[in-house]
Amino acid sequence: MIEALLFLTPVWPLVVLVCSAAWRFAKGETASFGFLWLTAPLPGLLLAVLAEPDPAASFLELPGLFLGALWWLDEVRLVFLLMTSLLWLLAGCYARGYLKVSQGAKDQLKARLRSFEYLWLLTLAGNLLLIVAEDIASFYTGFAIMTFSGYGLVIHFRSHEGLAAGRSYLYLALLGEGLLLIGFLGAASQAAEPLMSQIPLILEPDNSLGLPLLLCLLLGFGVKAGLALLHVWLPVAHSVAPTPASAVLSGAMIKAGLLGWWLTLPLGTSNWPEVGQALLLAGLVAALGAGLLGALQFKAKAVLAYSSISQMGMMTSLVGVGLLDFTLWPALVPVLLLFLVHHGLNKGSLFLAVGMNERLPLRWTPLLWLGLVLPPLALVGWLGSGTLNKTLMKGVLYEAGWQPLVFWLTLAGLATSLLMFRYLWLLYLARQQLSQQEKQPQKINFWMLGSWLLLLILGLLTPWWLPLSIDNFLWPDQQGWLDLAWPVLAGLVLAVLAWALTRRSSAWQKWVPPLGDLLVVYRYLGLGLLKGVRGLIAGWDAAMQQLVAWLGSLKSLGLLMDKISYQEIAWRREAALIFTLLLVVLSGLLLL
Amino acid sequence: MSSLLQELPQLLPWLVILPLFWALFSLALGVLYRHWIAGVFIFLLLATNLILIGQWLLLGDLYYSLGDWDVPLGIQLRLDGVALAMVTVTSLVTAACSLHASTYLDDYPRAQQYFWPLLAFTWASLNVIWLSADLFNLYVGLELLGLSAVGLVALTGQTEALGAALRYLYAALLGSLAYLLGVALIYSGYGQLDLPALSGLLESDASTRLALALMTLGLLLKTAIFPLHIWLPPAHGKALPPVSALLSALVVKASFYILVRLWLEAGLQVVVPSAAQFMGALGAGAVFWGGWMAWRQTELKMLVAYSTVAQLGYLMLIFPLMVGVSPTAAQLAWEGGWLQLIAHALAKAAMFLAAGNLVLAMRRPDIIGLHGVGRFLPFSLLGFGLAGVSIMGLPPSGGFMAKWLLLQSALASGQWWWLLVLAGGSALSAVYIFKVYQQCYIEDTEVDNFRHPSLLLDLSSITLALLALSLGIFSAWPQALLATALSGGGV
Amino acid sequence: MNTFFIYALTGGLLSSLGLLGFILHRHLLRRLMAFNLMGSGCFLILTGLSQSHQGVDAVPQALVLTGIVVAVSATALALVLIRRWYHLTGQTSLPEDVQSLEKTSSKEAQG
Amino acid sequence: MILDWLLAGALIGTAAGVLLTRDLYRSVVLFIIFGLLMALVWVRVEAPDLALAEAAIGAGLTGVLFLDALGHLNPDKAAAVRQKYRQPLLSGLAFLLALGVTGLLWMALVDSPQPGVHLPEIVDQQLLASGVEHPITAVLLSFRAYDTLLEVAVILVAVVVGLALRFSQEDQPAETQVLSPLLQKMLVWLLPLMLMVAIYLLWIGSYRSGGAFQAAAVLAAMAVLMRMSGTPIPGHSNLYLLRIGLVVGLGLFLLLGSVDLVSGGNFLAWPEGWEKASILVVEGALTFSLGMLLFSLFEASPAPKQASMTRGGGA
Amino acid sequence: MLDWYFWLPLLVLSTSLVASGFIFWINENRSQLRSGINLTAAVLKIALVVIILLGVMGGEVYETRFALLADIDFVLRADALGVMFAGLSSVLWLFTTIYAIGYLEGTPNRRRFFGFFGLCVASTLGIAFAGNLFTFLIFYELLTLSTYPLVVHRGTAKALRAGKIYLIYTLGGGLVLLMGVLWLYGLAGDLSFYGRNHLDALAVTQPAALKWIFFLLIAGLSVKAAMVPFHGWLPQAMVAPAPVSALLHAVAVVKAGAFGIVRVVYDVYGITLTWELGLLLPLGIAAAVTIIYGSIRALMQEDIKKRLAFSTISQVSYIALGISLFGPAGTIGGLVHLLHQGLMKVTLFFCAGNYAETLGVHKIKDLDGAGRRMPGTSLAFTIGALGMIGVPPVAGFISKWYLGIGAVAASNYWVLGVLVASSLLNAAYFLPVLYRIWFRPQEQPWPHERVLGRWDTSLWLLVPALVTAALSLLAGVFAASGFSPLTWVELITSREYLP
Repeated sequence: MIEALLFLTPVWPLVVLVCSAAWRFAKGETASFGFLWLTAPLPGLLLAVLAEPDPAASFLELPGLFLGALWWLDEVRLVFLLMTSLLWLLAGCYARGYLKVSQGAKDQLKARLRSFEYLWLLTLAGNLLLIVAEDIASFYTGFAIMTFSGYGLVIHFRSHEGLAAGRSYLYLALLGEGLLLIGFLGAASQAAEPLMSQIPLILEPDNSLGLPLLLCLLLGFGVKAGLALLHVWLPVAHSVAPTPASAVLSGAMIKAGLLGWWLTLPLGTSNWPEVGQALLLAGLVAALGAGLLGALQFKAKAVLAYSSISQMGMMTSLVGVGLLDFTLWPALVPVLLLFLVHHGLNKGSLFLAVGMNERLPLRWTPLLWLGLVLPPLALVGWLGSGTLNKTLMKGVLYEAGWQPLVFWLTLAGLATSLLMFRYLWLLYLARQQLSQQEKQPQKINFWMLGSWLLLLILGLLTPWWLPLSIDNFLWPDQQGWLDLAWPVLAGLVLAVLAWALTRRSSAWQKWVPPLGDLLVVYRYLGLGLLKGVRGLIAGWDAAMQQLVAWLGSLKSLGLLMDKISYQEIAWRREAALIFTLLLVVLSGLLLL
Repeated sequence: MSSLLQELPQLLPWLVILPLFWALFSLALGVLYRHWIAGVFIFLLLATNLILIGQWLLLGDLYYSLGDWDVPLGIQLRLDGVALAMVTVTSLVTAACSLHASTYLDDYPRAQQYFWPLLAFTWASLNVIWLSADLFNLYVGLELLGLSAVGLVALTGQTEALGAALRYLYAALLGSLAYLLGVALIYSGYGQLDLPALSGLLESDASTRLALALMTLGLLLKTAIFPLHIWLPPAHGKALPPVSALLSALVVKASFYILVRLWLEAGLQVVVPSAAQFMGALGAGAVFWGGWMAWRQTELKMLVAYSTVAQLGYLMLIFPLMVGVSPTAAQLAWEGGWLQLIAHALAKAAMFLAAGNLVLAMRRPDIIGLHGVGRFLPFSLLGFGLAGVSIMGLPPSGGFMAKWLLLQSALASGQWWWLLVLAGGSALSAVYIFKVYQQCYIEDTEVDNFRHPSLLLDLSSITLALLALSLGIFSAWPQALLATALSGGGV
Repeated sequence: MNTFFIYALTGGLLSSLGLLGFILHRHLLRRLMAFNLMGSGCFLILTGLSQSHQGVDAVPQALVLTGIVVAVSATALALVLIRRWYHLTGQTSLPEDVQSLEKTSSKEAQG
Repeated sequence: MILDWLLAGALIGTAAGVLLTRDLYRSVVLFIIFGLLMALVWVRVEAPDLALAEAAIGAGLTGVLFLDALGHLNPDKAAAVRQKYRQPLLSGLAFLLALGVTGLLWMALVDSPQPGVHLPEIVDQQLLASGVEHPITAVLLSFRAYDTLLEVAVILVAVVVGLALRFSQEDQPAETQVLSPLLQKMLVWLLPLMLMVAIYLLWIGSYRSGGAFQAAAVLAAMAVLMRMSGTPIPGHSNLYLLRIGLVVGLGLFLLLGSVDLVSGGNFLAWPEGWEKASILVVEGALTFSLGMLLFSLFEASPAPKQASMTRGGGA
Repeated sequence: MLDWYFWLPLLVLSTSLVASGFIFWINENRSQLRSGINLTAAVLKIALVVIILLGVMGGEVYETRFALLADIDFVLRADALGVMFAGLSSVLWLFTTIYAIGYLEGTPNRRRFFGFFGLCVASTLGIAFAGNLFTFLIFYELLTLSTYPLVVHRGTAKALRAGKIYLIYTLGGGLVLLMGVLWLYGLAGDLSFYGRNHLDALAVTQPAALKWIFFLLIAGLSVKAAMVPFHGWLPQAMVAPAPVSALLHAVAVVKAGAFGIVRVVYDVYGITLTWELGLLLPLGIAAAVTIIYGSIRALMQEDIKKRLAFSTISQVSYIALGISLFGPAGTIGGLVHLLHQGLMKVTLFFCAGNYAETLGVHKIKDLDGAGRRMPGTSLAFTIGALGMIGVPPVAGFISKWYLGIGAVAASNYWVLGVLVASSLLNAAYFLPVLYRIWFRPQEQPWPHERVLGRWDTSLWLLVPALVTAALSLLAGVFAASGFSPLTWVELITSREYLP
């Protein structure tokens, strides 16, 4: 049973894909996003619910697949699987409403939706595969499928920005894939078996290859996880993708990067002080910097993307801590697990809310706002999962003597609250705009509404249903509430101040870095590199052409030879003379 | 079977008697029954040849004293491995050429009645040369061969052919006289003319060496070795196709055959390495000049004729590769040289026949006319294409095997410069052969304007080409023939 | 130095004289005569030289007899060809000589 | 000795004259003189057979052939395309090379080694077994009969080519007929004489100088004279007869040569005990055939009637 | 007496030989009969190869041997490596034949085309089964000859020029190879591929000569394998009809070169000796340079087939790269790429041909929206392209995986960099194409559209592309299963090359 579910988890979406393609082929154009399509993540979800988080019990060996596949579930994977399949399921339901095809849609649009449907399934399959995969090949396969299919989701609208965003996404994804390939290949060739769990054992400080491989894996997954400097694709991609796709991108797919770290870095086995410090620093820079940058954005989804970077930064810094002190890691595991599920679901619902904000009829505005403010509250730690998460985290860090980090994380809370204010403000503005439009959304789509609400609730209540190895959660004490409160209030003050300062003029806007901040720099560098290579090749070609020209000049030699060949006629005339000459020469040679 | 072969009388003289009778019959009867006569005699000759092969395999080298007079008084016929190989190739090529001519000559009714006697005389004289070991007898054989060949070239009586025949005749005459002068010196000095008997006797005095030089030059002129090749391209290029085939395949080889016998069988003590290198250099010149000129030609048959000039150059490499080198290298060169001769004979005959068919089909002599040939006349082209493979020395063909042996010999004797000649020559030959191939793929018309030659014409060329190719696969057999000849020849 | 050897030497001189004539002359008949002179020289060497060594010898004489007949056959053949060639072209020399003349004249005409 | 030197000098002088004379006709005449001188030389070299042959063939027949050819080459037309003279540099080179060849030949002649085999002795020893008494005939028709066989074939080839080039052409060369009354009168008693001489030469060949070739040359000369004078030759216009005549010499030679072979003996070994007879028969056939051949070399253009017959047969 | 062990390798060869003989014989217009002969022969050949394969797996030896010259034998012998190449050739022959039947429908000179096509395959199989260097050389040259008519098939000036260039390169390469073989024979005699360590003694006495010979051999082979700087013929040869490109690029010519390199390194010199002589590193560097150079060039091409051609240049050198890695993993990587690249590249060329035939599209920029018009073809193309990039689970990934592992095992870390750089470059030149096919709307009419049936295009053209695409996908997905190329290659490696 478990084995069957394990097998179906990544395979079922593919089955659905093949079935719907075959169906479409047989029947011609039919409605998309059918029920079968919705069931794609269900085996995963079922598995996460039913299975024991124990590799010895829940595993599946497929010796013929790839290079000998081994899939299993441990505690961490189970949590990831649960969160991921849940998010995909609800986002799928949402998409069914969000991307509903109208009857008279153009062929072009239909085709786009069809490709969205297929790519969604592919991305999902990859995402699920990488979670359950224990052997490296399966993992890499899942990761690659997810990454490349994700591109199609990003550029779904084919808008100019969308395509540009897709390019950034793809370039960085390719960079990440390349780095991962090096890391995996290096690790696989050294490990006893090509299994994910073997990789951390390789990455010992004693191993001369340890550091390069570690860096490759760290950076390779870092692209996905939005590590500072490699994060540039996130804001652009999220802001242009269709809302449900943004939700899974931000909620599930970037978590795959985190999972990668989790599985491959020597967390809990060895210390890498320099790398750990760098990672810690990078995480904090991301957590704070993304907040500042995000607060300056004009698109709600961009704000959310920066928020994701910021939140991932916090998690990154915790991973950094794990690398600095491996004894601390067991305590950090539940913290991170809770954090990522909490963030994943809440971020998902925040994204979905953007869509609701566009599509919900005006009369539903109160409900909307109720739903709109709850996840931000959770994120800043004032509510439900957020509160428990932050308390847990700080508690662990305090105990381990990482007070400075706690401070910085609290400061990151300030950034988060700034982002959330900005988000809400932008949604408010959008809603205002909507109310002034002539064409108002009239109907309410219950697929969208239902899935959003469900996600909202599940997100807020994460600690209560998530199977973690924590017996009871501590609520914050008074000091704790105070620590939670002041960043938000400070953020509020800053937000109001900013609003007051900027309401008169929009001059500040031109000082805002463009979406994706460093992307511009990268693009510039990339173009320069391309130009250099082109120049090099052009030079080579020119040299070759010169060579050809030189060879062409040899043709005159050929003409000369031609002239000589005409001489054969004269030669015929002197045959007897030549004969005699040769006779004398040969006699001379023989006689000498 | 073997006892039967042993009991059969020696058939050597029949190789000469039969074609002479053929010549007389066809001369006496004119055009009457010409095909029947040809068929009967070709059959008889082939049968004789076959039996001789069996006898040779069983008994080894065969000797035959004509008129029961022993050397030095009489003349002895000798059939060793090389001679047997030559006789066999002659039978095959001439038979195929006859087959070709029997149809081709329908266009030349007036030439017909004199073609067959001349062909028979050519065959007879070739066999005379292969079998003879007597220097003066070889002279008579060469004259007979030369005059019949000239006659064949001039047969159509057209201006170009006539000019070519005249030039050919004058070259042949000069060559014969030089050869005869050498014979005179040898006879005066040694009192006998038998090559095997002379082989132990020849001394390194000025008279002998000059005699050798004179004979060599005479034979080189007749073999058309660069730069004395100038008579060959017109003679071979302008003659009728079966005649060209015969001339290129066999006639020029006859004088070369004598040359090799002279140098490497009788005169090995007399010749010096520098002279051998000189011969090789002439060969190299032939390879490059012939290849170059072949490339520059616009007429198909002239191209093939120049190709003969080039290919003859390879044969000359046998001298530097056998004089003053290790026995291994000499053995390889010996086998390689003869194999090249055989392969070229088969392939070139096929090529000339095919070229003749193509020219017949195109109704024009130049290469441009080949456009569309690949589509409408695949069979006429096939013979040319297959023969080209051997001429280029590409595997699997006799030409390749021969070049391989020569290359190995060059390597084993440390004379790397001949490697370059062989390699460069192969490249050059590919250039001119593919120049022809290439034209066949161009199609400027959808209409088949060609005259379609009879299947018999195509078949005779294809058969020879296939033989040249299969020589590459079964080259171990001729190699066995040639190898024993060397050990028997006393090198 | 006996009588035979004198004629052998004469034969040598005749041969090279004939060769010179063969080289220098263009006219086909003259070249043919030069060839015959050369042949005579050759026969003289064969008979004279061998007889100077071992007295009168039937074998070289027989060989020369054969040689003479062969030479006259060749000469006759050449004459047939020459006559035919002359009949067709009006030339009395080998084609390339004529060609070269034509070529130079046509070149001059163009120039 | 002095006579020899003088003769040699004359020979060289005539040869030089042949080559250097401007006038072609004079050159041919000098060439005939050269042939006669050669005949003298052969006498001095103690080769009477050769002297006879040279006189008949070398000087006689060849000379006639040249004269005949000369008559066909219209001198006016030939002069129209005078050959370009060669560059002096090349001529100089030619002289130098000829000089070099002379030097080389000189060296070779002087340096020629003494033979280890004395063939004349062997010939003498085996003369009896050959069946004839004259050594040259023995060499020609017994010891080296193979050479002779092929030699006949050579003449045949030359004739065949001649026939091919004449018969096969539509444009026949003009008939040559020198109608001279004097010649015709002379022929009346010259011809029987020549015939007798020929038969005598043939007969004598087995003992002394003379033989088939010489006899054939006389026969051929006879025919040439008849042809030139316009006297009809019996059978001349019959093409098949001509063919048979051409073929019969070589054919008989081959057949008789093969008799022993077929009966288990050797090719060209004359039947045991019939050696002389065989040789005589072959010589006789050869004389007839060779005469015809040599004549055909001179003149092989029959009446147009036969030419059309040939064409008819070929079609 | 019928001795199967003797005749079987020859029989495999002669199936296509006889078929091509028949095809040359029968009339141009009898296309049905011709197709029948072709397909029968192809299927028969596969069956025979399967028989041999099973036998070889069971340890049987099939050998055809007779003497060519006194000391040189003609040897055809089916060993595991040869059977691998033979299997690839025969399978792809079948598909290419099917494809070609559809592709050349109604064009002139089909008799010539299919005749030489058969010859070409026969010589490829000869290369696969060649049991010594001499036999190899024979078939290597024969391949040149039999492919030339295919390259110039169209008979246009461009085709003829390409043919000329092709000849200059391949015949020149053949000559160099000949020199190498000759020298080696001069030193060591008849070199069968089945002896072991026969050059070791020579390596002590004449190491320099061995190095030179190696250089000559590899240089000669790398012309066909299109390694830089001997690659110039390949892009030119793109004027040939698509099935020819598919065959040339995927199987016959380039693979023959690569296969020859494998033979030289493993079976003539022996990997250990090659390593000891220090020859592996130069080979690896040459391969690496080719990989990078080919990819960069491919990036600059506008023409689909040209881009694919440069891609081939780059990809085939993976094989050489794998061989240059001293160790079993590298070997596996190189060898398995021989198969994988064959499948994937043949797919790509089929698709390129389909686009050209059906839509008249030759340039990449005209491909916009092709995915909607021709979904099947485009799907196949996508699989092939992703495989080339090395995206799992397509077969190309498996090759890269083993190459990478081999690189680390041999401590040639720079190879990893080459691999990744090449993958990125591959992505850079393939992904834009995919993007255009799938994500760009069609903006202008197709240059020259033909409607061929209710599917994308004629089924003769579509099915082979789909099947080979599926095969390359399956070869990756089920790499570790019993019937995959990888398993066979591992068997070869374990049997013969494990140092």
